Amino acid sequence: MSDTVALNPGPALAAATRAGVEPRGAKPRRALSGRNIMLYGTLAVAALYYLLPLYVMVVTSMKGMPEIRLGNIFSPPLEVTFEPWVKAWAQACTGLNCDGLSRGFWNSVRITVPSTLISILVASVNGYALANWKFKGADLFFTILIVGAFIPYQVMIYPIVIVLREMGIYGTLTGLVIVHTIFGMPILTLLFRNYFSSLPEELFKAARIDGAGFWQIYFRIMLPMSLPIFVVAMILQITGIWNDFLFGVVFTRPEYYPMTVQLNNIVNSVQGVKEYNVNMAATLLTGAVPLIVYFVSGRLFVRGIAAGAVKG
Amino acid sequence: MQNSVSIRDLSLSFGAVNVLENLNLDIGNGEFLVLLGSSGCGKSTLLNCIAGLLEPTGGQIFIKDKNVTWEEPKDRGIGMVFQSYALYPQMTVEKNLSFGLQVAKMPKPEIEKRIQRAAEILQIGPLLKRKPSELSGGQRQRVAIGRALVRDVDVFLFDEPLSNLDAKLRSELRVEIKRLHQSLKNTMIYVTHDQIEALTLADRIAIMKSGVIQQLADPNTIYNAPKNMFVAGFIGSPSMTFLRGEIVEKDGKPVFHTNGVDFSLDGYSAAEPLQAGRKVVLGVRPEHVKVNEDSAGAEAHQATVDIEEPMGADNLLWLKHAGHSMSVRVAGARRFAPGTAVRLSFDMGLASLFDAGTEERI
Amino acid sequence: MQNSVSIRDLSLSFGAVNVLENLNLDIGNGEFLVLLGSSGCGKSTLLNCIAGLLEPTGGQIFIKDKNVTWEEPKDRGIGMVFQSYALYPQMTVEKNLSFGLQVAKMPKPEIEKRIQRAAEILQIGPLLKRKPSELSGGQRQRVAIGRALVRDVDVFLFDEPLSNLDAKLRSELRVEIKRLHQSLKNTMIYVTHDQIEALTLADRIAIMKSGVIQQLADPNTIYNAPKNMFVAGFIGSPSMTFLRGEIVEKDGKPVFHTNGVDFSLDGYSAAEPLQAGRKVVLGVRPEHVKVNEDSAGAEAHQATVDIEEPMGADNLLWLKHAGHSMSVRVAGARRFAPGTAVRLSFDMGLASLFDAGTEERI
Amino acid sequence: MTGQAHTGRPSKLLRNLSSKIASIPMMLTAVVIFLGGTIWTVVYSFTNSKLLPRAKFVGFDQYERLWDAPRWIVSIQNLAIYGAFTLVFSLVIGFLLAALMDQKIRFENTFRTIFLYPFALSFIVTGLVWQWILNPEFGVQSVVRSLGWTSFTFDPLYNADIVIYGVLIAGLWQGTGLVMCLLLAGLRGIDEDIWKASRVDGIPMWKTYLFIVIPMMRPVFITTLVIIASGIVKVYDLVVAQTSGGPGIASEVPAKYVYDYMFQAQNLGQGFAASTMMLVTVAIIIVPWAYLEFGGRKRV
Amino acid sequence: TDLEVTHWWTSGGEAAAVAELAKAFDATGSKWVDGAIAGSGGTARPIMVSRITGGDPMAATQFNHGRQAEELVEAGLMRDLTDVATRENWKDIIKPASLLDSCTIDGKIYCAPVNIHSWQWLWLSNGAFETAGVAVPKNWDEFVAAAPALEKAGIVPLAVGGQPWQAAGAFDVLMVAIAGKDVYQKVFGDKDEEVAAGPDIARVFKAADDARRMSKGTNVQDWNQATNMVITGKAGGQIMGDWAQGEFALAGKVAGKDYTCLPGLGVTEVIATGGDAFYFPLLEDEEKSKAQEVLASTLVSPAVQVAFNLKKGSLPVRGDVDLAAANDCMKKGLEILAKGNVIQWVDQLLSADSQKQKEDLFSEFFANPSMTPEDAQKRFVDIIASAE
Ligand SMILES: Nc1ncnc2c1ncn2[C@@H]1O[C@H](COP(=O)(O)OP(=O)(O)OP(=O)(O)O)[C@@H](O)[C@H]1O
Ligand SMILES: Nc1ncnc2c1ncn2[C@@H]1O[C@H](COP(=O)(O)OP(=O)(O)OP(=O)(O)O)[C@@H](O)[C@H]1O
Ligand SMILES: [Mg+2]
Ligand SMILES: [Mg+2]
Repeated sequence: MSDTVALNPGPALAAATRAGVEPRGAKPRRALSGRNIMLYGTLAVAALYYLLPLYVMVVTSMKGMPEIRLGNIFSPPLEVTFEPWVKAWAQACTGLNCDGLSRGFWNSVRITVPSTLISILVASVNGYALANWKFKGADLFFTILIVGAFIPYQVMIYPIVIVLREMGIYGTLTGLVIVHTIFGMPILTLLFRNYFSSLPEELFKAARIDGAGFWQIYFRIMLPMSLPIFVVAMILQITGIWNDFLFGVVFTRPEYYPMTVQLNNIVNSVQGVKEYNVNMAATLLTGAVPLIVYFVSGRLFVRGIAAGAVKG
Repeated sequence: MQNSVSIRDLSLSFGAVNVLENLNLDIGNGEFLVLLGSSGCGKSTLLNCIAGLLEPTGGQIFIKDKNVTWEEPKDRGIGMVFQSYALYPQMTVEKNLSFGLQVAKMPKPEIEKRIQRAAEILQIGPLLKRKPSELSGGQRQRVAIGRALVRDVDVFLFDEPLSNLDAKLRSELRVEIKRLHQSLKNTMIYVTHDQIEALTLADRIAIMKSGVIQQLADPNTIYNAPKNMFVAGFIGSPSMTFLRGEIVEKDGKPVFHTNGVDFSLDGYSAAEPLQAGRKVVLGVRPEHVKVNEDSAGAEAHQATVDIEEPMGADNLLWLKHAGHSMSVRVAGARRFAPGTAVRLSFDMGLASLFDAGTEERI
Repeated sequence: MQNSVSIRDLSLSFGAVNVLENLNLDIGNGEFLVLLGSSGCGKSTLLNCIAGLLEPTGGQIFIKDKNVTWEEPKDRGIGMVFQSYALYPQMTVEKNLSFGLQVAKMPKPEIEKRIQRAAEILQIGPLLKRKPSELSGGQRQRVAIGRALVRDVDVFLFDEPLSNLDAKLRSELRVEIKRLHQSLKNTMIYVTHDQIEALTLADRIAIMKSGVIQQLADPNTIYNAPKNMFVAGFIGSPSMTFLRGEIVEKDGKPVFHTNGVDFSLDGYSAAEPLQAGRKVVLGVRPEHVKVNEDSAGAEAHQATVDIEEPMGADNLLWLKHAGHSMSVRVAGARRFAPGTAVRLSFDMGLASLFDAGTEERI
Repeated sequence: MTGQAHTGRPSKLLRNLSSKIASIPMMLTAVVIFLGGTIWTVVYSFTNSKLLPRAKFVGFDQYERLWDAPRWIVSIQNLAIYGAFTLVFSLVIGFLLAALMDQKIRFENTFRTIFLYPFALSFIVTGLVWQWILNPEFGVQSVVRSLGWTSFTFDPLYNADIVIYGVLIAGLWQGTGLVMCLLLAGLRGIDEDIWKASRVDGIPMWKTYLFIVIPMMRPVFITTLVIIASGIVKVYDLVVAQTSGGPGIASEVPAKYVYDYMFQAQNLGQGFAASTMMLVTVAIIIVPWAYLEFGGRKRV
Repeated sequence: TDLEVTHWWTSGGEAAAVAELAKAFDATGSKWVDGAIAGSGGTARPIMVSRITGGDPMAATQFNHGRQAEELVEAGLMRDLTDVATRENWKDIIKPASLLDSCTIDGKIYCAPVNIHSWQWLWLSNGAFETAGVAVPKNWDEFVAAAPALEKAGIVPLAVGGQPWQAAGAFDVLMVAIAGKDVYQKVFGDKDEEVAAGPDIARVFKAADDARRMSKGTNVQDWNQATNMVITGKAGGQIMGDWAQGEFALAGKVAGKDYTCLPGLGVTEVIATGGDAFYFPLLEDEEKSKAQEVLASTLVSPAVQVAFNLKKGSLPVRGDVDLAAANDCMKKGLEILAKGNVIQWVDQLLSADSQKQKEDLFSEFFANPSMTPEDAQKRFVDIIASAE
């Protein structure tokens, strides 16, 4: 890829030719200058490092087991087969269940959708309250929350088990949604608080003078203006929740196990040899949703990060 | 009903910082009051208190003789216009105007009537279907005014409504606001740090410094009889020239003396007797100095032109005079090359004299 | 060496947008040239081309008769001052000034000498150990100028250096820059959209519109003999009043006629013959109208005061006259209540006449 | 919202009521879960709870045992090595990439997506892939050997001395994209005039970055640092998926110690003691940051 | 009624065995809802425990019988099976009696044992030794002697997977084999520090040192991958419990022909009677509680015992069933069992906590060649000293 970049005449050269003047001073920089070669060369090497694992996953997932035993993980498949994909999706066994990832996929959807929506809703309202409707002590709670973001999850598992048990929702989908909401709260609240604080305060004042209350301002003024940060939050939560393993396995029962648990089961239920091709296919299938989310909305993500997150 | 807005002993502090302290202010019915002061002096804070957007630490606020200190903004009968326009970006102009009315559950026909009226007054009829991002700065500000207009309020609050506009638009909208006030006759409280706006718009100007009102008077008094050096220096561009010196007696009359030069004080009406030896500051506005190229006149002071700033209509001269730098305004057509020697005469009836210690007007 | 900076056929486009097209400009040695124009007209773009921060799409730039079109900025002998100051925030003022010199491996004593000199000229000696965040806006801008100063350059480039300052500081620094130019005598190119800055500072003003220079002349010519209606309307605050009408012949002499009112054109020196029937626009500046309360004078036009804007030194009147709105400037002491009837007389020697079609001065 | 009009100051509690109601989830989370949970954990770290929490206090026994356990020491060492290298490398690499991306390059979106996509994958996936690539029988080592260099050895995951670096490679692969993104956003926030000024001053690009831009990005760096650091303390899934702490105990980390002792060893007290120590580590990171962020200047 | 049953039997042989349980239970009119959690007991147990303590218990769950569930029982979270047990006379039919003892707390029975697992096996690949050109060893010492030949042939002599419990288990097996039953009982049963520090154990550590040397180059994690190395001849042998048998069977290997099994490493022929048992958390649902009892009795029923254990490769918990179909190795086990040469397994003697510490020690020992046996023994003594 880098070659095509480097060979492309850059804007400077093209421009000079177009103008048709032969400048008497030093010649303009060429597109193939040392700087550009360095620049795109470094980027290409870095890109290679980042792409390699994906390449290995894809290639391996399309090989048969005999080919894998031959050794070279980087060589493209001699014989492309989608058998591993089929197996990973629909046939791989964990214990008695031999329906692969498919079941986990729908569980993941069932977990991710409400968890994402609810956690974002709760966090955005909190962030909004913190940014615009400060009350005494609000900052104290917020500080606790932020410090909480650093607490290793393991520390919290046991207390949460107890709390959920007392609430009688342990093992239910509701319980899991609450857990995701809780652990998403610090970073999301911070994100939303920063974003809402960066919106002009006068807008909020104008709405108050117009007589709008807490919720009216939130839904009718703030929400429609907050697309970038909602996109960031969505991406973070979708990938975070979809990729979650620990909570999925600790706080639910098997019929709700998300795809990652299924993935872990498939990968760890070794039957004889490790079926690397099936594992890779399963891995790709599991990662597909967050990957697609990133590929589709990565640009918005960066913009949103710039809009709300970095300002600390 | 005497006053439209009355503020009694208003205090407000952010944590340990006292922004306003025991501030009192009465604003008459239909009056156009301008709050003028440099950045950070508490103008917006005061305005936000009146609007109900900030809760005062102490004191009370009355609007139309009703104590509104603890009322919600919407119940105070006020409308507010902000520097940044604060239009709801995702709504059309029409929606921006009607939002508050809808929230108040006003019947639809009434809403439409009001929007029509506001659109007419502000000439924004053709813009109603547009979004704020499709408007120019001036149009946006007009819509922002419209939002206060439709709410049919007693008091308009403006917080530097024109600061974000360029000079040309600013002067245009200034005129429009003035016209609006003349036709609506509402009470208007207008915050700015632009003295031109203050001078041109206000019935009365309140000049603030660090949360304290320094002088509250009509523009003419403020300009010509500033109460203290702060007010004197703050108003007028370029600033009043201050000459530090003292009173000496000459021929039985008090005379202002500085750096070996005397200024007769004939024509100056002092509020206190001018005792000899008193350290004082003489303030002279650039346009109250006459510049003569010839040496006529008894009280002709020698000066040389340092810098000339032609501004089209006027020409601003920076002179060296008796060791002081002094700015003087002459007509645009009169040009002086730097270095030119000139003679000055002063109109003492329009000058100001301050005590050097208290900085208060004498 | 005639010119300090010469620009030949300069073109620049961002993608498909042509910002500058075949622009030519010669700037004399030691000249103070102001580029004036509204936002987005390409002023900064031009300045950046001269500085070498943007690569032109076509054309050439000479500085001191050397083709620098492809030179690095540092080799062009230019220094630049930015609107946002662009000080390096974590370095002290001293470090800000010396950093470029250190990188260029200048010997230490020399660096110190230059900093001393700059500090003296700009009176920032006591600030040398501070960080930019501990400086006021004006001080920051002074340091930014100092950074150009220490580099001992031929040409100073200023990109709206005063826009971020408040009115008071702006007028102070304006004087300082003027003084700096008078003492250094370097070539200075100064971008602004503030006409007061342009008028007061410039030896010559280049008025730009959409990347094209509309008029290049000294401030006096620009103000009094604008080349076209754009220039005429752009310069002057409040704007020149434009009256649309036509030339009619009266008593054998061309006369300007609009809405039933005639204006004698005596005293106006037209570049072309004024044929009857030609559609023209008469431009009158506010200060070139005399306001009389009595009805004396042959050419006394009837008008009524619409709005009065007292500005301290001046008083600005918005009049209704023959169906037009017209702004007129009178002395600050003369006050007129809205509705007052007045009579106007015009100084045609200072008026401007434009063709209604081409908008060019006749 | 405020019922009583002119009677006087309305009740303090009722003011901002909606906001308070809306903040209940946050308050509950903060107090009950984070604060309550933490205190609960600390308190029970002084008990000898086994499978179930029991309030039988044993003083500092659990801590003494913890610091006697070689595995805990190894875990701490690993965390220190992994943490230090992750911080340094992800900041350096992240910044380099961000700086390259900021050169108005073509295909910026493509490159950005490439660098960022690993962040979309879970640590489980990351661990598995890199386990596979670093596997000496199939991965890099065997490929290089098959190219003829038969003595080539690169088996970090099976060499106790360097296994943590194997984990590091995977961790960096996963995390630098986000760092790059954050720093890129920071770079984009730098006033363009600064760049122009430094070019006019003739300051070379690298010096501009080093002496001007990086110091200007301090707040972004701090935010990034905190994000990385919080991730480091929590590192668990990656190790589990990639090495399971092996070979032996060579790649164990504190979070895994906590988990293993809480649940596998059924010694909650020990697990709680270890988590409390992690909490202390966190505090060591957080307190200076909080001081830098909130202590110095008051922001509105 | 649907009953959810959690377990960590996910490898090929194990899954097949579970299927037998499910089939039998489904035949009673209820439904076995499978809740397999992959990994090992280490992964699965925390999940099971949190679900039970979290108030969302499954209907039945696998534990290694022994001390793992003790506290859950004490906390009153488990169903008392005494009724079923007395009705079906478990006291008499379950052999050896120690199995039921492990389920008994305060005189009440809380679990249904399903199999006997013994760890004391050395599995040897006949093919590997053939390749190396040495005879298939008959005991541990011969095996150690044959190691160099295997290494020369590029074969890893002893496969030890990376999971910590494999290293710890291998050591325990070596201890019984080399130091004998009594020492074993003293160390783990009586927690006798002195014995643990003594020369007998030192010998065991020497042997472990040999094992460590022989295991170099295994480079796999899971036990069945290690087994697979033996099956495919990449490794000479593996110390692993009888469940490895299932893998051999699944791969179509024949005992005696393709592989050889040496109980007690061919040195001391004893069998530890550890094993798996099912516990039944207390449920509120009446119907489910009934079904739990049905499941308990199903698990112990003769037909299920035979079908399950044949697939799993473990031994049945009752002496009154006919295992005619059992293969060579299983029969060896049954014989030893019949002779009463049994010991209690470490799980039943030590707490999970001590076990975990042991695992840490031995996984480090096996991975780190620079750790001397003497150092390791010192740490081993500490663990025994602090064990409860
Ligand atoms: N929320 C706040 N917390 C703490 N201090 C504040 C807050 N808002 C304003 N201040 C301080 O109160 C003082 C007055 O602020 P205010 O906004 O009223 O000034 P202003 O006169 O409107 O200035 P400007 O012309 O810049 O708008 C300032 O010193 C400011 O720093
Ligand atoms: N990097 C760029 N890419 C595309 N268009 C640009 C770029 N920089 C400037 N422009 C466009 O070029 C035109 C001229 O911009 P320039 O910055 O020179 O204006 P300006 O006269 O300096 O305005 P201002 O007074 O606002 O600084 C504008 O229309 C602007 O939108
Ligand atoms: Mg303000
Ligand atoms: Mg510009």
